[in-house]
Amino acid sequence: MPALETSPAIHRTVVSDRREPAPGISVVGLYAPRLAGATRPGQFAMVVPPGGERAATALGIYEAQGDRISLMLVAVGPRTRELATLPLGAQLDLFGPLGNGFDLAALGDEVALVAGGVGLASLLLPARELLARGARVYLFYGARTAGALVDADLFAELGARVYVATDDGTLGWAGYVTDLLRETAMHFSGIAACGPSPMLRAVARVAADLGVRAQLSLEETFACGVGACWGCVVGLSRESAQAPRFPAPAPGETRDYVHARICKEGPVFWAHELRW
Amino acid sequence: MPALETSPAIHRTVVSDRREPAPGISVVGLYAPRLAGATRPGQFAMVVPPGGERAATALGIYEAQGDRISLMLVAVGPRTRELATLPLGAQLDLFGPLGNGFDLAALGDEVALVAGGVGLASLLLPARELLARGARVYLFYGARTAGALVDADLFAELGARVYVATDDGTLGWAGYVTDLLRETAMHFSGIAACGPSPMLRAVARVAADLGVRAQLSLEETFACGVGACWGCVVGLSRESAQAPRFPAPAPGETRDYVHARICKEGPVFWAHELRW
Amino acid sequence: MVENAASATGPSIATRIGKLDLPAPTLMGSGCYGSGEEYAPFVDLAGIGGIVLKSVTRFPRLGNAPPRLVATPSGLLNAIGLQNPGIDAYLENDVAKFAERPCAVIGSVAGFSVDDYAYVTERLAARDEIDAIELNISCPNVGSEGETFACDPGLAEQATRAARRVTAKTLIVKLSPNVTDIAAIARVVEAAGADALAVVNTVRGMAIDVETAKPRLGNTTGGLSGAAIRPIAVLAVWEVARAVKIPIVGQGGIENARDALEFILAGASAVSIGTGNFTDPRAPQTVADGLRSYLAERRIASLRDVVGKANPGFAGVR
Amino acid sequence: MVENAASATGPSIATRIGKLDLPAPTLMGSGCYGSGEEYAPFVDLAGIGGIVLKSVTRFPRLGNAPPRLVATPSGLLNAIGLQNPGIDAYLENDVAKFAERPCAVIGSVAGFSVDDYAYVTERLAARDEIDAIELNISCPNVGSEGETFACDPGLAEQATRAARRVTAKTLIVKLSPNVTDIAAIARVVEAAGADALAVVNTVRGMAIDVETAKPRLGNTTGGLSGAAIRPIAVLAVWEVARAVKIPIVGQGGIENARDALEFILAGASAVSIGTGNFTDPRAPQTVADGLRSYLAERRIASLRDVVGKANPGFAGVR
Ligand SMILES: Cc1cc2nc3c(=O)[nH]c(=O)nc-3n(C[C@H](O)[C@H](O)[C@H](O)COP(=O)(O)OP(=O)(O)OC[C@H]3O[C@@H](n4cnc5c(N)ncnc54)[C@H](O)[C@@H]3O)c2cc1C
Ligand SMILES: Cc1cc2nc3c(=O)[nH]c(=O)nc-3n(C[C@H](O)[C@H](O)[C@H](O)COP(=O)(O)OP(=O)(O)OC[C@H]3O[C@@H](n4cnc5c(N)ncnc54)[C@H](O)[C@@H]3O)c2cc1C
Ligand SMILES: Cc1cc2nc3c(=O)[nH]c(=O)nc-3n(C[C@H](O)[C@H](O)[C@H](O)COP(=O)(O)O)c2cc1C
Ligand SMILES: Cc1cc2nc3c(=O)[nH]c(=O)nc-3n(C[C@H](O)[C@H](O)[C@H](O)COP(=O)(O)O)c2cc1C
Ligand code: FES
Ligand code: FES
Repeated sequence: MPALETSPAIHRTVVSDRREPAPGISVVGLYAPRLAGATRPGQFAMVVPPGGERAATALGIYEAQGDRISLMLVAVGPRTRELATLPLGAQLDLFGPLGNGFDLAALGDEVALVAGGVGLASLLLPARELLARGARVYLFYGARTAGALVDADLFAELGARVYVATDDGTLGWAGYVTDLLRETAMHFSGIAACGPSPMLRAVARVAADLGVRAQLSLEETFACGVGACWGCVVGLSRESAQAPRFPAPAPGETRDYVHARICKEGPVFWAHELRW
Repeated sequence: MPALETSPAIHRTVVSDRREPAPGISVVGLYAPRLAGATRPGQFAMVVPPGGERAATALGIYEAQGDRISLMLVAVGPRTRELATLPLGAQLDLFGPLGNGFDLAALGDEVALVAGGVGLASLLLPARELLARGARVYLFYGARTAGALVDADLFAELGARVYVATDDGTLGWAGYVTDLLRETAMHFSGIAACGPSPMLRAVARVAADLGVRAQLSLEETFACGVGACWGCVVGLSRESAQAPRFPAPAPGETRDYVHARICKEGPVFWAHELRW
Repeated sequence: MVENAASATGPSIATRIGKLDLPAPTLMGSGCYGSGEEYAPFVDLAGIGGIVLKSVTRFPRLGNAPPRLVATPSGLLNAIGLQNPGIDAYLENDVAKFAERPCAVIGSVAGFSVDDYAYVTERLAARDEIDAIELNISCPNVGSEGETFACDPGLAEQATRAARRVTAKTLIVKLSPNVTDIAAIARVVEAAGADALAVVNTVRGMAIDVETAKPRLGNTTGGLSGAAIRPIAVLAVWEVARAVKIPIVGQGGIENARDALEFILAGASAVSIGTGNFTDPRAPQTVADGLRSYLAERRIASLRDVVGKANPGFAGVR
Repeated sequence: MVENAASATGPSIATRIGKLDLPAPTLMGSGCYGSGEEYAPFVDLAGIGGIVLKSVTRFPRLGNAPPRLVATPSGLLNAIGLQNPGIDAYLENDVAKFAERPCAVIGSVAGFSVDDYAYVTERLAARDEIDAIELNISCPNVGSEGETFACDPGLAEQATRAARRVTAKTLIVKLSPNVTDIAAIARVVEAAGADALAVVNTVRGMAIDVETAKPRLGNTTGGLSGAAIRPIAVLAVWEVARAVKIPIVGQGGIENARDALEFILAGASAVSIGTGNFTDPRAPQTVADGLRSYLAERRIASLRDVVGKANPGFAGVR
């Protein structure tokens, strides 16, 4: 993805609104005027833990409008649980926007967005921008169960066509959203996806089979989020434009890939360039 | 203090109300019917940290009426900060009541209660019970500054005479509450005190000088709170009725004191029996 | 020890440590659980595997001067200093009441010389109320004396051999994480006759009060326990499990079944909960229930089937 | 290195590490701060003492397979595996840009043989952009090879001597906490010519995913850092400070001035912030500001006056 020009900063934000569209899933609205203006589709922020003692948490920037952004999060561990219970008016420091977002121009005009669970968080800004420039957007959205399919209506209202899948068959296609993507056998000019790793691997396979190029927004445990620690890597073809410069392989080195930082070179990569 | 008969249990409580009478000081009301009925003046509870990963927090039981108790706490570290931000309706598990409270019968009918900061938390139930049985109660209440002297009015309304002191002289006596206690030169049949360790040591000195016996509710870092770990000890005269049984000093042992557990043998001790 | 009724249905979480059959793999850590009665109001002792008693020494000890505890990030520093009444008074006044416990009761022996270990072990193990002996050769809170045994292969071997000689009951030797190569110590202790290993005791640490510019603990240094050390303890079990064929009691920061499973998958046949009880006294029950669900969800009949499952180098239990 | 303007008023937090005068005692931990540019949007690099660069090796290294990070209670496990372009490419492409940093720039050298340490140190130290060298003889994430040096007095001595021979610049040797007696290693390294000691690198640990029954890290084991290990690191500094007379760079879980002061009062002349930057990139500023307030409130003129103040056995800095 082309490196973005937005320059990151530390922002002191305030919780302006919050909702819990499904048990365990929260959308936390933050008053964050400078960040809202600077964010590009697919970027993320690092949230400073209010109590210290833990690394900051990487979260996709879900909405960004006016003087407000929002984060969509699942409470899975201590950090996300802490964020999910922040009261209105609480102060929250975060730094961003970070990472290179999606290369929307390269996706063409018939775009499939594929979301797994709260992977949806990174796809709202792309949907909006694609629709604004006149592209057709098809959202393929999978979750465990009907109740966890949050905000699908929001995408529909924007003008996206929404196809849903649930693992337990309680709504839409019964099974994996990637199988649904394959079955529809529609033609896409490009695919953009965000979700858990196994889903993204499946998207990569389907895209290859359909002969479409896909951009995947990867998730991994982050420490710094800014490219300083080399903790969040993924194998990437040496040929990729995103590959970090590694002048010469070590003597005896036969691997044809390098380790690229998801937070810095990504989080969005071309599926066909990943070696994972 | 005589061992109490109340039997401790684990209670699942719910935050029913809360107020912040001064910045950093919270009074958290909990719906806890069984605990409210079982608590005796000077007992404490151990609060299970909602997120795990830390030892439970010892907190005095401030109010206990009907089906509700309350805790008064200063947000000084991670655990108390977490408790201070619990929203209404949040579930909170705690176990108690624990420890031996004050021996109110032994305090007589002219009782000075001495509170340092949120040490006040352990003195409301004693004040109420003393006043109910017709004793006169004088509350000596010290804090850093006027704003931190919370709930003094509550004691006054119950019928206690309230004398306040502030370190910075913004209200009442300018200086330590224990100096105020000494200066009033009143006659007391007994003293009961709770607050930071340096204050309690001063109370012990003043009491000795005035020839009055004092019961001190001690604070220390607790781990188990139930007498299992021997982590919270204080030196106590071997002669004390509260001294844990230690049959024979080790060969060569010359110390005339034992280590008593504050959580189990205490938290209230006779000042003159402490060896600290 | 009273036998627990084994659950007729559902997966088994029973385990075996030396000659000791335990209906649940959950021991309560020495020094953290008193002798059980302190926790009886909060948890059904019949549901736990066993209690490791507070360590006892030859002579009475007043223990270290307070403060003895400091809360640290996700951890707890302690420096109790083996406060105990000494073996004479202990046998006279305390041991009889352990007979009532509805679970295994494991005596813990600490010492300052090889002879201490032999002497106290022999006397304590002779009592019927005691089902097994844990040898605490790794207490970091008594100068460097106690610690030395578990950090020196020669001393660790001697202490183990001395205790082995005087009892036929199950002998668990408790190792220290404060070494470069814990597997080497484990091998020596196995060869010296231990029936099982407790892995690990606390990690040495300290905290300083910046207001007073003094150490926070009366004893200056202490032992770190709790969730903070779990990654260190899991690795210790992982390495020991590759080196010996006797069962391991994994410990260090266990609060729930997931934590316990890290140790079990690394190669522990049982676990011990210490500081976890201070977070929530229901921990023993939470862990046991969680282990049963884990097995049930995966249709695994017995906990034994998952011991060491994550550890390709796991040598297996003899 | 551009000199920082020393504050004309208020207490001084300046310190000296070997031949290096630092306006602030805050170094940024190797491997945690890139080369500074990554953090420049969030903090004024002119306010920090110096950056310790990511360790570089003789040959390029792809590093360990992911995952390389696991969040643990109040801690972080990492197993990066020294990913770096190797000294040739590093000198050619990277080093020149370090000249722009408005603070000290300390190169970090890792190796797998004594000869590696000498070779890489010599080449790196020859560059003007590099103000000092830190010898990473304690990386736990490259099999047991790297770790061995800091856990073996003989190897620690040889590596130090080899590097000492090839440079006159300040040589900081980074010690491992994974030993029984860190003071003994410190003494040997001092005698071998180190100008200062970094105390400590990460503590070995691991975590297991109970869903997959596999280690969470691609490399199986890793190094634990962050607040969880602070008590362990403070004790290491305390013990080393009693054993040597060269300055100590204390590190392990420092997030704020209170944390830093624990190390300084124990005997560290400077501190290093690694994982603390991941919690909040403003940590370097928070620490420096907090140290100034601490001194100001107590009317202490210089940070040097409080180094080792809590440690009665502190040997003093030569
Ligand atoms: C670029 C990027 C963008 C992200 N955007 C979002 C986002 O918009 N919304 C969001 O909710 N998360 C997002 N994540 C993931 C989020 O950062 C992590 O879930 C978070 O760090 C978890 O922190 P924790 O302390 O709560 O849990 P941890 O302590 O890190 O994990 C606790 C436990 O939960 C498990 N776990 C972790 N993540 C998940 C998961 N997703 N589902 C199930 N179990 C899990 C872990 O294995 C562990 O056992 C993003 C991650 C990256 C790298
Ligand atoms: C029997 C008993 C009854 C108690 N009753 C109450 C009560 O009713 N209300 C109440 O607020 N507290 C009470 N305490 C004290 C309370 O248990 C501790 O303050 C609490 O454990 C702090 O936990 P933490 O994790 O928030 O802070 P910690 O992490 O334990 O401490 C954080 C930092 O704050 C400092 N610190 C700790 N306590 C204080 C303090 N009181 N003032 C200033 N700095 C401090 C520590 O030195 C440390 O640096 C009681 C203690 C005992 C033993
Ligand atoms: C307060 C306290 C006292 C302890 N006393 C002893 C002891 O007397 N003997 C012993 O072998 N271990 C003792 N330990 C160590 C524990 O039994 C356990 O091995 C260690 O704390 C690690 O496990 P945990 O994190 O579950 O507590 C003590 C630990 C604590 C926290
Ligand atoms: C992600 C990560 C990478 C690290 N890489 C290196 C390294 O390359 N060389 C080194 O000497 N130390 C390395 N360290 C160790 C740190 O420099 C530091 O000594 C250690 O983490 C303890 O300090 P902390 O708790 O402040 O992070 C690394 C630590 C982390 C967390
Ligand atoms: S998280 Fe540090 S480089 Fe990506
Ligand atoms: S806190 Fe455990 S004995 Fe008091």
